[in-house]
Amino acid sequence: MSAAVEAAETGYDVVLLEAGVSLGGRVAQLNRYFPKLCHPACGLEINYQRIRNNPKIKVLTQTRPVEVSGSRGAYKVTVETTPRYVNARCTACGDCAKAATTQVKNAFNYGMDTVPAAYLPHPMAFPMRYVVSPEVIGTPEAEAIKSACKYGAVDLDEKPQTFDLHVAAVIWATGWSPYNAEKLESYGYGQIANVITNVEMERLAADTGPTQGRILRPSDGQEAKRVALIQCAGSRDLNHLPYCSRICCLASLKHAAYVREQYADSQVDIYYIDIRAHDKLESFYKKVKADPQVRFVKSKVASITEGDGGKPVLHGEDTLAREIYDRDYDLVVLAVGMEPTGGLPVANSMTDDYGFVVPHGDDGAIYSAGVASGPLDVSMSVQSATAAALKAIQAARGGATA
Amino acid sequence: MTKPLPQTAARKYDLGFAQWVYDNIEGGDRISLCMQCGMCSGSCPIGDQMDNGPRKTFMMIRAGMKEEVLSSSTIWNCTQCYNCTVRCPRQIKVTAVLQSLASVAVAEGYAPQKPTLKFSKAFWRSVSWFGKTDERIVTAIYYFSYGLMEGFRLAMANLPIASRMVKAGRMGLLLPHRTKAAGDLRAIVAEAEKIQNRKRAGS
Amino acid sequence: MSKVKFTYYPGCSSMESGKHLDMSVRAISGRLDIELETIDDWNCCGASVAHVKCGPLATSALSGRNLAKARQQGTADVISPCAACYLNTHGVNESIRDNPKTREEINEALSVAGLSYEGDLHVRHVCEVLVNHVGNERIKHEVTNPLNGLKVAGWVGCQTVRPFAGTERGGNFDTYHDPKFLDNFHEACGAEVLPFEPKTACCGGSVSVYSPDKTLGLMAKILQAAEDVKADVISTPCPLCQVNVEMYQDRINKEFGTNFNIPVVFYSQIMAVAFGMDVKEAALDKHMITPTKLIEKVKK
Amino acid sequence: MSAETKKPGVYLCSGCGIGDAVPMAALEKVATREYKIPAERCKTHDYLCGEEGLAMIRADIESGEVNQAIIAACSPRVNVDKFRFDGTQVVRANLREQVIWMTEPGKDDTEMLAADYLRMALVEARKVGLPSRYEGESYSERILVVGGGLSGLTAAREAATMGYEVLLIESTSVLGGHSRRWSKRTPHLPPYREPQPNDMEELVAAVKGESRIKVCLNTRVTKTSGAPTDFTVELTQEDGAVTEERVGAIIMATGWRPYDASKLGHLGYGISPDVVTSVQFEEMLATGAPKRRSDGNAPKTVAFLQCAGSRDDDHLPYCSSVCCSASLKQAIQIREADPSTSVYIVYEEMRTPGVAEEFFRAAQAAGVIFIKGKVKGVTAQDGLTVKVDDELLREEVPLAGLDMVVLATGMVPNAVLPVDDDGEPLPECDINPMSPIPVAGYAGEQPEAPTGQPCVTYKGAPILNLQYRQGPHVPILADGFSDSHFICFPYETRRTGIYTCGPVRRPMDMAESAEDATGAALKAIQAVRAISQGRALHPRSGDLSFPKINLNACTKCRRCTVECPFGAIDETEEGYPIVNPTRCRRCGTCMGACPVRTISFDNYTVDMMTSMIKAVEVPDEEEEKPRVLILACQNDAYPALDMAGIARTPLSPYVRTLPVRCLGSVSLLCVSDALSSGYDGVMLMGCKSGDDYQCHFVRGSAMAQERMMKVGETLQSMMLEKERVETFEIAIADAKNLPDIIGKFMETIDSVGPNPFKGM
Repeated sequence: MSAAVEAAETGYDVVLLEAGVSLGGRVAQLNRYFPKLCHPACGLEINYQRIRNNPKIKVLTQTRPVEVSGSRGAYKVTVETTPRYVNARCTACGDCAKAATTQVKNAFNYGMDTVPAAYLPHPMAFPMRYVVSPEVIGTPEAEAIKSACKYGAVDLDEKPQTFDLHVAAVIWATGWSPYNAEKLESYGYGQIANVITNVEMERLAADTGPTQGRILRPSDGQEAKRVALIQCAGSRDLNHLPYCSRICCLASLKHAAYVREQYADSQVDIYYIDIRAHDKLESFYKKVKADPQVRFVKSKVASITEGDGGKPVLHGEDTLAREIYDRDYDLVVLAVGMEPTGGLPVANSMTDDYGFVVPHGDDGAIYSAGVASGPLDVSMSVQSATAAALKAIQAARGGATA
Repeated sequence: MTKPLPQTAARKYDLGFAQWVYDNIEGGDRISLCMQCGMCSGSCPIGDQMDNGPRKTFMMIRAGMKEEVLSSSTIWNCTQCYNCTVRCPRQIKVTAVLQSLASVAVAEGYAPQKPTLKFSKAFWRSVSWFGKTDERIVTAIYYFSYGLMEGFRLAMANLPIASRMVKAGRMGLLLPHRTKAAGDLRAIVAEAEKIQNRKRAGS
Repeated sequence: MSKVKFTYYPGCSSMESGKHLDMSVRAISGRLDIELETIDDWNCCGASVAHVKCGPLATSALSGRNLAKARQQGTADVISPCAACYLNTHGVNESIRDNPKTREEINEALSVAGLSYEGDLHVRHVCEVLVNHVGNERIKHEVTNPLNGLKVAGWVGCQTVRPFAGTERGGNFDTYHDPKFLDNFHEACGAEVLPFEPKTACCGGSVSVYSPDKTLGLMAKILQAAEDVKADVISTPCPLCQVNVEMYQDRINKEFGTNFNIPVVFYSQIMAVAFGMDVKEAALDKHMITPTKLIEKVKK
Repeated sequence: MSAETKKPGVYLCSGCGIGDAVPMAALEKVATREYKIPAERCKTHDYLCGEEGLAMIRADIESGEVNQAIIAACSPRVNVDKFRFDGTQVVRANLREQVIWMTEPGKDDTEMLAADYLRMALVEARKVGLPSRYEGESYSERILVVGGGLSGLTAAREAATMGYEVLLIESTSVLGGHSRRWSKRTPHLPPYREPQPNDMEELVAAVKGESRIKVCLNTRVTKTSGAPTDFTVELTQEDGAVTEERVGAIIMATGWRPYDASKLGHLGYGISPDVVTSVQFEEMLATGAPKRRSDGNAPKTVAFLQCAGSRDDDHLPYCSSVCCSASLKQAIQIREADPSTSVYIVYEEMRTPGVAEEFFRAAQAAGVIFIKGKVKGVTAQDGLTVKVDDELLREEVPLAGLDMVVLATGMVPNAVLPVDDDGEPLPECDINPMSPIPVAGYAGEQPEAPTGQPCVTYKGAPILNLQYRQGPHVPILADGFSDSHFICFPYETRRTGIYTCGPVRRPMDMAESAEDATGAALKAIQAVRAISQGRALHPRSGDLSFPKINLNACTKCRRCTVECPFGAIDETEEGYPIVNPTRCRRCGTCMGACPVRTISFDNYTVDMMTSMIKAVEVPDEEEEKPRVLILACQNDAYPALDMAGIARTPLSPYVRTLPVRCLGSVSLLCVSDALSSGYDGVMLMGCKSGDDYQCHFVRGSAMAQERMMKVGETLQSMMLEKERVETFEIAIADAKNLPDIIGKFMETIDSVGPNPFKGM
C-alpha cells in the first residue's frame, strides 16, 4: 500500500494487486505497534483514505500474479483472480451474513474464532465488501445467501479469471507469513491449548479479536497472568529460519506490556538469546525491563510439556544462572518468525537462500519492498516501499537504470 | 596433520585448546558457531546432573579451560539421546563432541575411575576376547573393576535382575558367543589403534 | 510384491537381552517379503561407549569389518533392528564413503585381515524399511489377528529417530520429537494407540547400565506416563530401551515407592501376534515381566 | 461558487435498511420545507450507490440542474469513488453507520438523529466553498541535498535520475563522507556472509558525472528562508564567500559522527595508543593491515569492546545499531588477513537483526571468540588487559596479553552543527523516550521509574538555519535524532518539503541509508510536484484549500504563529501573521487558535462549523432529550464511531457528531456556540497526546486540551458547569469502548441537569 500511494501521489498510475480479500496485510491484524503502543488502524485509515481519494490507484483484491515477462519499462504480468462470490454491487449492509447458517474459521483472527459463511473480512476492510466462503458454494445455504441480498451483489457463478497487465515496473511487496509453529515439535503448539503464537497474541489483545481484547487462556478462558514469551521460535535456527526476524524481540516486549496493562498481579517472563532492541528502540526495552514483574531469562527454551490444569511447563537451561528449570505458566506465547511469502513468479536469481526477493545486478525494473525484501519492521518496510516506489517510477519515466 | 593437544594455557581465552578441539574432535569444527542459547543443556534428559552441561562446556573450550573441560562430569554422562544434536540451532553435533571429548580425556589421562571408562574397558575386553559384547562379561568386568569387594556388592545388587533374565531365556549360562575370526578382529583393532597413535604423535 | 533381500546385522543384543527383538523381526520379515541374509561372522559395532577407551578409529574399524563382510555378500542394503547398531554402522559407512582420509585409514586397518570396503552400501534401520519400503497398507494386509482393545503406549525412544529420521540420509521417515510411525504400526495391527507424551523420552541409554542412580528417575517418568494412560504394554523398537525399562522396574519401585509392573515389548512382537503367530514365534516367552494382555490376544 | 450560484441536489438513500429505520418522507420534508430545496432536486433511491442511483445523480449534474450533491446515505468514509462526480462538490450525511446502525429503528430519536445529520449536511452545503488552489509566482523544482556522504550522494543521484536538478552541499573538501573511508562494507547482498567491496568510489563518480547535479564542496548552508518550491538558501564557503540559491525541496543527509572517545576513559581510551576506536581501526584496515600505533607491529591478539558509549545512560542511551556488524566485519578481516590472530568480541547483546545473523555466524565460523559480559576495566598491564564479567562462565576473567583494543563507538546524529562555544542555542528534543508504559499495577511496591537520560540534547548550531517563526532547527525528536514520530510514516516531517534521511534520522548502516535516501528523494520530488499544483502533502494529500487571514480583523495575538505545528505562519515586523501556504499542511490549528475567527479555509470555516452545530434542533427541556455535541477527529475518533456502527454497537441517539480536520482546528467559539444554542454538553474526541502522541498534526489534541482548560472561564461567565465540556483521547481501536465513554458522559450530563440556555 505504501509503495502504491507514494508512486500515485507522485503522479504515476499504479495497479495494486492483493492476494487476500482486503488491503492492509499483517498490519491490519496487529493490535498495536512498538514502541509507541499506538494502534495501526490509525495509519491504515490514512492510507485507505489516500487510496480512496486517488483515482490513479487501481486496487485488485484476490488477485495474484502468476507470470511476469518482459523487461524494464515493458512488463507483461499475467494475473489470476479467485472468486469472492460478491461483486462491486455490495453495500456492506450485512443481510447476507444474517442468512448464513454455517460458521467458518475466522482467518482474520488466525482461526481462533468463527464468522458466518458470508462475512466482512474485518471492520475496517478495504474494499468494504462482504465475502462468501467457498465452503458453502454449491449448497442451498449459498442460494439463501444470494437471495438475502437486495442488491444482486452475490454472484455464486463467479469463476477464477486470468488476464494480463502491462506495466513499466514491478514491486514485490508480498510480505510474510508467520512461521508454522507446528514445525517446532518440542514446543507442542497445536497440542497444548495454552501455547499460542505471537500473531495470535496480537488478536487476543485486540478489541476486535476473539476475546474482545482480554488476554485469556484458550483452554478455559481464565485470565492469563503468568505468561512466558519465547523468543526465536524458529528464527536464528538453521533447522528452521536461519535469519533473525528482527521484530520478534520488540513484539514480545510489547506483549509483555499488553499483559502488564491488563493485570496488576501478572508476571511475564521473556526467554531470549539476545534482546535485539536495535537503535532508538532500546528505550522501549529499558522501560519494559524496569518493571519488576517482567523477567528476562537468557535461555532458548528446549521443550514444553503440558502440566496439571492445562498449564504449559517450560524446560530448559537458564544460561546466566546455569540452572535447569521446569516452570509452569498460564499461557506461553511463541515469538515465531517471519517467513517470506512463497510461490512468487520470481526468478531464482532474484531471491536469496531464504526466499526474500533481492533483485540486484541487472538492469530490470523489478524491485521489492517491505518484508518481501528481508525481515524488516513496519517503519523500515515503509521506508523500503518509498524507495522502491522511486525506483519503479524511474523505470516508468524511462530514466537511467543504476 | 593433527597436532598434539596443547599445553594448558597460562591465561584464559588462550585459543590454543579451542583451535585444537575445532580441528581434532568429531563435530569440533562447528563449536565456534555456538551462540550459548542453552538449547542443548536444556534438552538433556539428565542435564540437571551435569556439572557444566554442553553449552557451558563449549564456552569453556573457547575460554581455553582445558583442565576443567577434560575433567568435568559432563562428558561422561551423555545418554546419547541426540536431543541436543537435532535441536541445536547451529547444528553442532553435540553428542559426537561430548563422546569425542571423553576419549580425549582418556587418552590424556584425565579420566581416572570414571564409570563410563570402566564400562568401556570392560566392553573392549569382551570384544577383543569374543568379537561380540557379551553382556554378562561386560557387566562382570565392569563391576569388578571397582575392586573385588565393591564388585561383589554391585553384582549382588543386580543379582535378582540377572536371575530373572536367565529365567526369561535372555541370559545364557553357557560360554559366550564368539565371532569366529576374533583374532582377525583383534588385529584390525590393534592396527587401527596404531594408526590413531601415529596420528596423535605425528605433527 | 516380490521378495527383496537385505543384508542383516542383528547386533550383540540379539544374542542375549534383545533376543526377542531379533526373533520377532526375523519372524515378521518373512511375511512382509523381506529376505534377511545375516552378515557372516559379524562382530560388535562398538555400541555407545567403545570410543571412550580406544578412540574413534578403532571403534570405526569394528563397523568397518562388518561392512566389509557385508559387501562381500553383495550390494543389498544393510539393515539392523537395533538403534545403536544402526547409528554406528550408518555413521561409519557415511564417513568411509564421504571422507577419503577415514576411508584410507580404515582400509589400512582392515587390510591386516585381508578386507577392504569403499563405502558403497546403504545402511538402514528396520523401522525405516518398514515405513518406506513396506508401508502400512502392506502391514495391514498381513494382519489376520487384529489386536482390538489392546492398549499400547508407543515408546520410540531416542536413537531410532535421532539424529537421522528427519534427514535425507536417514530416509526421512519421521520426525524427532513426535514421530508417528510406531503408532501407525500399532494402529495397523488393530491395537488401541494411546496418547503417550514421553514418546521420545530417553531411558538413560548406556548410562542406565553403569550409573542407574542417575537415570532411574527418567525411567520412572516413562512408566508413570504409561500407567497414567492405562497401558497394557509399552511397545518400543529399541533393545536397550526395552531391557532398561523392563529390568529396572523392581528397583524403581523400591526407590520411588511405586508399584509398576508394566510389560515392555517390541513392535515386532505385536506385529507377530497380529500376523497370527504364536507365543514362541513372537518370542513372548522371553520377558521378565510377562505381557499377559498381549499373550491373551495370541490366536488360539 | 457563491451561495447564489449553488444548485444543491439532495439524494437520500433508503437502502441498507435506512428506509426501514427512518421515514424517508420526513427527511425529504427537512430538505424541501426547512431548507427550501426544490422537490425535483430532492430524490430518494433505494440503492443510491448502485448504477441506477448514480446514473440518476449524474443525469441531474449533466443537465445542469445540480452542481452540488448532498448524499444522505452511508459514511463519508466509504463509497468515495462512487460518489465522486468531477467538478461537483459532494457533501455527505452519515445516516447508515452513525444513525441506523447504532440506534433503534423506527424510534423518534432515530428519526431526529437522521434529520439533524441531514440538516448539518444542508448547512454545510450552503456554507462550504469550492477551494481554489494557491498560486505562487513561480515554482522551483530543484532539490537541495545537504551532506555529501552515502545518503546525500544517493539522494542526489536518485533525484537526478528522475530528471530533477540537484544542488548538493558538502561541508568538507571531499564527497563520500565516512563510508568512503571504509575498507569494505558489511554485506547487504546474498549470501550475506562476507565483507563486501566498498563501492563508494563508483557512487562518487556517478554523482560527479551527472550533469543535473551541482556539487558545492567546503560549503555550509547558513540561512534558509522562503517555503517549499521557493526556498532561498544562503551558502557560505570556507573562504567566506556567500552565495544564494533557489530550491524547491530540501533533503537533509548530514549523517553522523563517532561518539567522542575521550569520554571513554573507563574503557581505556587514552591509556595506550593501542586502544583505538572502530573508526580509527577502519582507517588502518583501509590503508593495509592494522599496525599497533605503539610499535608498528601487527597485532596478534585484538579485543573489540561493543557498546562503547552506546546503551549507556552516562553516554548514549540508545543502541547505535551498526556497531555489532561493524566489529564482526573488522574481526573477520583480521582473521582473514592472518588466521593466527586471536580476536575477541566482548558484547552484552549481539545485535545482528535480519539477515545479518548470517554475518554473525560467518564471524563465529572464522574463529572469532565471543564473550558476553560487562567490561569492568581496561588496563595497560600484560600488554593490554580487559577485565570482563563473563556472564556465561559466571566468573570474572582477565582477558590479558592483548595487543590492541578496539572500542566500537556509537553514532551521534549530526542534527546540529557541533560548536565549541556555549553561546549557541540548545535545541530541545521533542520526545522523551522514557515516558512510562501503562501498567495495571504492581503486585508489590511500585518500582522507581526507569533510569536513563530522558532526552539527549546537543549544543549546536542549526544545520539549515531556517528563518521560521518556529525556530531555526529542523525538529529533533527522541535521542537527538531528526526522525519522524510516526511508525507508519517514516517521512512524515514537521517542516514541509524538508526531509531527513540516513543516520541523522536513526542509526543505520550503509545499505539502509541508501534505501532511506532513495525514499527521501521520492518524497522531495513528490513535494515539489504536489506543491506546484497547489496540493497539500501528507496526510491531507491533495487538499487544495489553505488558510486565509483577514488581517483587518487580526488582533496580532500571535496564537496562530505560535501554534502552527509546521511553522507555516511567520510574522511581519508589525506582528501580523503571514501564511506560507506551501509550508501548510491544512490542519486548521491556526483557525482553531484564532480568537476572532479571522482565519478560514475556502471549504472549512468557523462559521461553517458553528452553523452546522446550530442546525441541530434542540428539543425543549421538558422533552428530556439531551443533546451532546461530539467534535470528532476525522482520522481516528470519527472512524471509531463508524466502527462502532459496523459492529452494530448501540450508542446514545442524543449525540450529534461533527467531524473535524483535527481537534486543533476547533475554535472555542464552536463550544460556546453549542452551549449557547442549548446543547447540554460537548465531547471533544482527539488523538493521543504526550510523548507518544499520535496526532498527525502534532499537537492538535494537546492544543484542544489546553484550550478547554481555559473554557472554564467562558463557562463560568455563562453560569455553566465545567463538566459539560470534556476532551477525550480516542483511537479507532476504541470503538468498543465508545458506549462506555459516551454513556458515562451522558450520566454526567444527567447529573448536572439540562442546559439552561435551551430554547433561548
